Amino acid sequence: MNNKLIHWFKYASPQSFYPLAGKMIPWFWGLAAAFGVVGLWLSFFVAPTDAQQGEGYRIIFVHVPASWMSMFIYLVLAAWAGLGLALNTRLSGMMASALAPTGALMAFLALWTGAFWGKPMWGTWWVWDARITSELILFFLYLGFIALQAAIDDPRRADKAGAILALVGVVNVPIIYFSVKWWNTLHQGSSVSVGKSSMAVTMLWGMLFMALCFWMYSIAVALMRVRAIILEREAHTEWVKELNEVKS
Amino acid sequence: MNAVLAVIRRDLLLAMRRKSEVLTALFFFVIVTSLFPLGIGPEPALLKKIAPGVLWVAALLATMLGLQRMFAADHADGTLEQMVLSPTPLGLLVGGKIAAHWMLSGLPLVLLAPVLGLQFDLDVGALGVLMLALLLGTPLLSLIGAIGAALTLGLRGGGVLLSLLVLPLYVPALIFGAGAVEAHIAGLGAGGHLSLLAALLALAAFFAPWATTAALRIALE
Amino acid sequence: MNAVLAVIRRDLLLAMRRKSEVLTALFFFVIVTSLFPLGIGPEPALLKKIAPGVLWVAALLATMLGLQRMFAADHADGTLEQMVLSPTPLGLLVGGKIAAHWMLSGLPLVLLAPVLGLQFDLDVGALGVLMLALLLGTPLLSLIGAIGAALTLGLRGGGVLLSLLVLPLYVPALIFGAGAVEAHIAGLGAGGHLSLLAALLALAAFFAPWATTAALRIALE
Amino acid sequence: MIWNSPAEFFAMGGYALYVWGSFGVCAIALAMEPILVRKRQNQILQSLRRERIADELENEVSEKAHARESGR
Amino acid sequence: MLSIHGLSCVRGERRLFAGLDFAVGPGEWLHVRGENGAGKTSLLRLLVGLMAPAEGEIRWNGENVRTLGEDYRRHLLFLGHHGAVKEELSALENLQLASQLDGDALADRSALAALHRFGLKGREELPVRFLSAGQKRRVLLARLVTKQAKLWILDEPFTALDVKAVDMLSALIGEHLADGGMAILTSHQAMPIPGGRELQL
Amino acid sequence: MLSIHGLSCVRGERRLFAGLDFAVGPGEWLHVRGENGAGKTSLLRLLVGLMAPAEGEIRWNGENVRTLGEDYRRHLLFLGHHGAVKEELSALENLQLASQLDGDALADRSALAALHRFGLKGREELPVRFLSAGQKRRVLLARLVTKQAKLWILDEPFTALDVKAVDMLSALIGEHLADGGMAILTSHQAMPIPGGRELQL
Ligand code: HEM
Ligand SMILES: Nc1ncnc2c1ncn2[C@@H]1O[C@H](COP(=O)(O)OP(=O)(O)OP(=O)(O)O)[C@@H](O)[C@H]1O
Ligand SMILES: Nc1ncnc2c1ncn2[C@@H]1O[C@H](COP(=O)(O)OP(=O)(O)OP(=O)(O)O)[C@@H](O)[C@H]1O
Ligand SMILES: [Mg+2]
Ligand SMILES: [Mg+2]
Repeated sequence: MNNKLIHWFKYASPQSFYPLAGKMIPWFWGLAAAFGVVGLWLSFFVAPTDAQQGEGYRIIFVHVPASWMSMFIYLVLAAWAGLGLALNTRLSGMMASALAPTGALMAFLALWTGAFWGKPMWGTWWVWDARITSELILFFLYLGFIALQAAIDDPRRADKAGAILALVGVVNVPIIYFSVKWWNTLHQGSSVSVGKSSMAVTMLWGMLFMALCFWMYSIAVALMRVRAIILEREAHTEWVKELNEVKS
Repeated sequence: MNAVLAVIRRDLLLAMRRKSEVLTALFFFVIVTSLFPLGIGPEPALLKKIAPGVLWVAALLATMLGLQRMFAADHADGTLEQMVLSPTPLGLLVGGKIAAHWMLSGLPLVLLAPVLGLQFDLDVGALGVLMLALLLGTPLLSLIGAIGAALTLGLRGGGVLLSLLVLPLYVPALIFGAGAVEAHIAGLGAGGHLSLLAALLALAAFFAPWATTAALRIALE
Repeated sequence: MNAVLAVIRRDLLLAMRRKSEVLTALFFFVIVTSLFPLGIGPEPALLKKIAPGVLWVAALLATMLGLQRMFAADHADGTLEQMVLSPTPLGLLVGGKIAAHWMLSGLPLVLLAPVLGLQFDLDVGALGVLMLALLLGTPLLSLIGAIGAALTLGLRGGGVLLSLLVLPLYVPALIFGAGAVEAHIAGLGAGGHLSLLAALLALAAFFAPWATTAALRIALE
Repeated sequence: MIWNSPAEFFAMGGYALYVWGSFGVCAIALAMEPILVRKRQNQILQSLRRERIADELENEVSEKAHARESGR
Repeated sequence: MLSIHGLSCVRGERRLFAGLDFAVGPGEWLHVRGENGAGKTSLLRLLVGLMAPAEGEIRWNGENVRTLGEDYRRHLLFLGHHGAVKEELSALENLQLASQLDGDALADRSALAALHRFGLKGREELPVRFLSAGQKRRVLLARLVTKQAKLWILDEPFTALDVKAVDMLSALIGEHLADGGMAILTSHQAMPIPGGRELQL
Repeated sequence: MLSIHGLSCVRGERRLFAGLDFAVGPGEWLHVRGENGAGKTSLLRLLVGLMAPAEGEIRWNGENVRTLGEDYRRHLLFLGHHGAVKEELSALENLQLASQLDGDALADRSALAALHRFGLKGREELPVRFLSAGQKRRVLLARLVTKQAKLWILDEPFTALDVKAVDMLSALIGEHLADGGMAILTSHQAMPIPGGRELQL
């Protein structure tokens, strides 16, 4: 094994990752706050009123980042899960379990903000549009992952079972997406497509900054949660007992 | 009475311990209702029309899923024998188990139904009637279901046999329950349907624990 | 190969011995489809419109019912351990079990679907497409379901958890399956849907036994 | 600045419920999540500390017993 | 006092035994013996009322147990082949819930004491699923300490127990008998409990 | 020959044993002893490959069993705490299906012979559900006769058996060893089989 690999494996051990994550968390919080302030400022005070949708369109500044993150986190989760199955590193499973609740939350926020956007724009809280439906199914996939892990009380088993589910899911997500899309367009009915061609540049910037804020937030929270998970699972090891937090 | 509360508490505790169990009856309900639009197509007018039926069928299937486990686990590990041998009358203990089943699989549906109703574009009044109908109907489903669960206990193919026995008995609840919402939407008033549902519930509350007890004793012989 | 056939034969034999089991997946299918007219009302035009969706959702739920028992009994009585320890590769034995599950819960549905379709006033062409779609779709359901069954094995709240895991994964099968019939009715031709269904089936036939085997090994640790 | 008064800002051109309903729930959710995670972390730390104290007590007791043994 | 009069048992088309008569009084115990399939378990299930006898009667203090119902069951403790423990619950919870089923609450203190007595110290909070075969059995047996019953009916109580636990259980049964209790046991091994009669099926 | 090198087992956060070394050659048998929860069952499950060891290696004729896979399992017969019999099927069907799972068909004749040898004459066609605890166990044990395996790994094989059956099984194990077989057994009772070493966990 070459040196780099050893180096990488060192950080893949919970023992060395725990303090490292502790050091990284404040930075990501700082980044999230900074991007958030700029993004909110852009989205409320700089971005102009939309010609068609009035002020209601401003929901886009949380809706789109939440939607993107919900999908992106699932990919990352599956990647960690696959890594865990392949290399049998303990940390990978912990990362996957740490990401799932945040991903589910993002999916929920996408649904919620979408519904709150749909009511004023389309006059209904919900339509069975392709994108919306696949987001709902993605939400279910997250819940399934969380429920499965919660139902297994041996963490090592929970990690592996979760990993298989995540991988099966990641194969299925694109299939689901395209199937739903096709289903929907075949008998097109009521769903209104959003006029987004003339998106102002400031709006784009606002969305971008808010997306970065959500991204940094997700990393920060996931790192916090993974630290808690590490402590829970390694509670009986010597290094945990020797931690400063525990001694004091 | 203490023993009854103990049974309820125990069943709820067991469900919590299996963690997922509490939420999943609910999610089953959500997912099954969401499947229908996928199978049928997204037309809002059509969906609105079939909404009460779909929601009720989904509620019925969701309560039915947990039925098989109502006595099965207790039977397999011998706890049921101990319940029969307990000094508390079996009927009361059975009542406790039915109550616990409803709290786990009926009550959550009542609370979530309005959200799903929104997905089908039902208005506020219809949502209220839907909740009320489910509030009367789901205990009825648990009561009737318990009889079926007891009758099929220990028969290995029980799960599906159970649905075969129980679903026909669920038909009145389905008709009056979905009927109440449809009547309201059609502007006819849901009162009649709801009071029939209430009458059925009273009847079942009286007879079902008794029938269940008898069936359990047979299963154990 | 002998061992695989033995697994299939054994599962079929067990089902016969539990008598009810063979027919009840079928009856569940029949009853669920029959519940809809009761919940929704008797309008023929409306019923015809929702028929493919309702039939497919019912098929999906009917196959799902038997899933939990796919490995559970073998797990509880230690047969699964013996299967892992058998000289035959576990993947093959698992394939046998999936095949048996399909024969018991998928095949009967395929054969009965036309009769139920008649109740919803579908014409002969549509019935043919329905059968073909089910013939391609139900093995897919068994294959995907096996993964879920293996993952939830030994978890006591398994039944409902299983549906939470599996139902979202069933969505493409539902959409293309129901879509094929609807497209045929609308005069668009079902070929596209059916070939997509076949492609999914090939994909699942390749990956599902592998994933199931991995999940089973984890469950037994 | 595109708003003329705070009131106009909060009214959001008549879309107040929807805009603030979305942003508000997002804000609450994103604020609650770290708090809950923090609580989880503190709980496990708490129990670890308690365990440590219990260990120490046990050690003391056995050490005392040992001292008595060897003293005799 | 438990007395049996002309008891017969039929399973399927097989007559397992017929015309059985015996009585067990305070401080006495009965060792039911017989080869595999002789009908020992069936006899015990008849005695506790889980099966109905083909012929004959079972009396508790002279009254038929069918008519006594709860008044009989209150004095009875039956532990069968089955575990009667919930695999997801911990040993402690299992014990407490079992007591609550009988209508009396069991304080943490006495439940823990019973479990420690059965050598389950340090495993009180672990889900029973993780316990070994013998440990599961011990959780079940802890009920002997927590339920105050006059008549113990135990089906192969020594299965899966190690040597120490066997001695412990024998001592416990001895105490119970000394207190005026009664016991009916089955076992294929010789029983290290003084006194007692044998019933060969 | 089965040899074990530095084997450790961790369940939950508990280390059950560590650094275990032993070997079992043709004609030898090992009696695994230890109190309830000592880790006997866990050790056997490690040996057959149902669990992965925390540390150490298990070798069959010098090769790691993980890499051997099927070539190891072919020589192995493991009977655990579980019945591994289907309650709805008859004893005969159970036995035949178990053989088919291993890839070889079993003629009615030899299956019946095995069952009779285990005293199940007249019960071959009865669903196993109706059998007594000991009879169920005998159905399982009949596989010892029908499967040709070099290495027997048996977890408490004498549970629920009556005196006659215990003798019978001991004789059977004796024959197996005389034929150059190997056996690893757990039991809380003394074992009436000559030779053999003890492993105390
Ligand atoms: C519950 C309802 C809704 C859900 C679940 C939902 C979901 C999503 C998802 C998953 C995305 C990202 C997908 C992508 O980038 O391709 C997205 C993007 C977007 N959504 Fe929604 N949405 C909902 C309602 C709405 C409504 C009502 C509107 C506006 C009237 C809307 C406007 C947009 C826009 C403008 C984008 C970004 C466009 C793009 O990047 O392609 N959404 N939504
Ligand atoms: N339906 C039936 N038809 C024929 N025989 C039956 C039927 N049901 C049970 N039996 C027989 O009844 C007997 C039941 O025995 P029981 O379980 O009481 O035995 P036991 O003495 O407890 O044996 P063990 O020592 O093995 O536990 C068995 O011999 C069984 O074969
Ligand atoms: N998750 C866990 N956490 C802590 N301890 C565990 C866990 N899982 C298993 N154990 C312990 O591991 C041991 C498993 O023992 P095993 O079943 O191998 O014992 P055994 O020697 O076969 O006992 P018996 O004689 O009772 O059959 C038990 O002591 C059990 O309490
Ligand atoms: Mg017996
Ligand atoms: Mg053991």
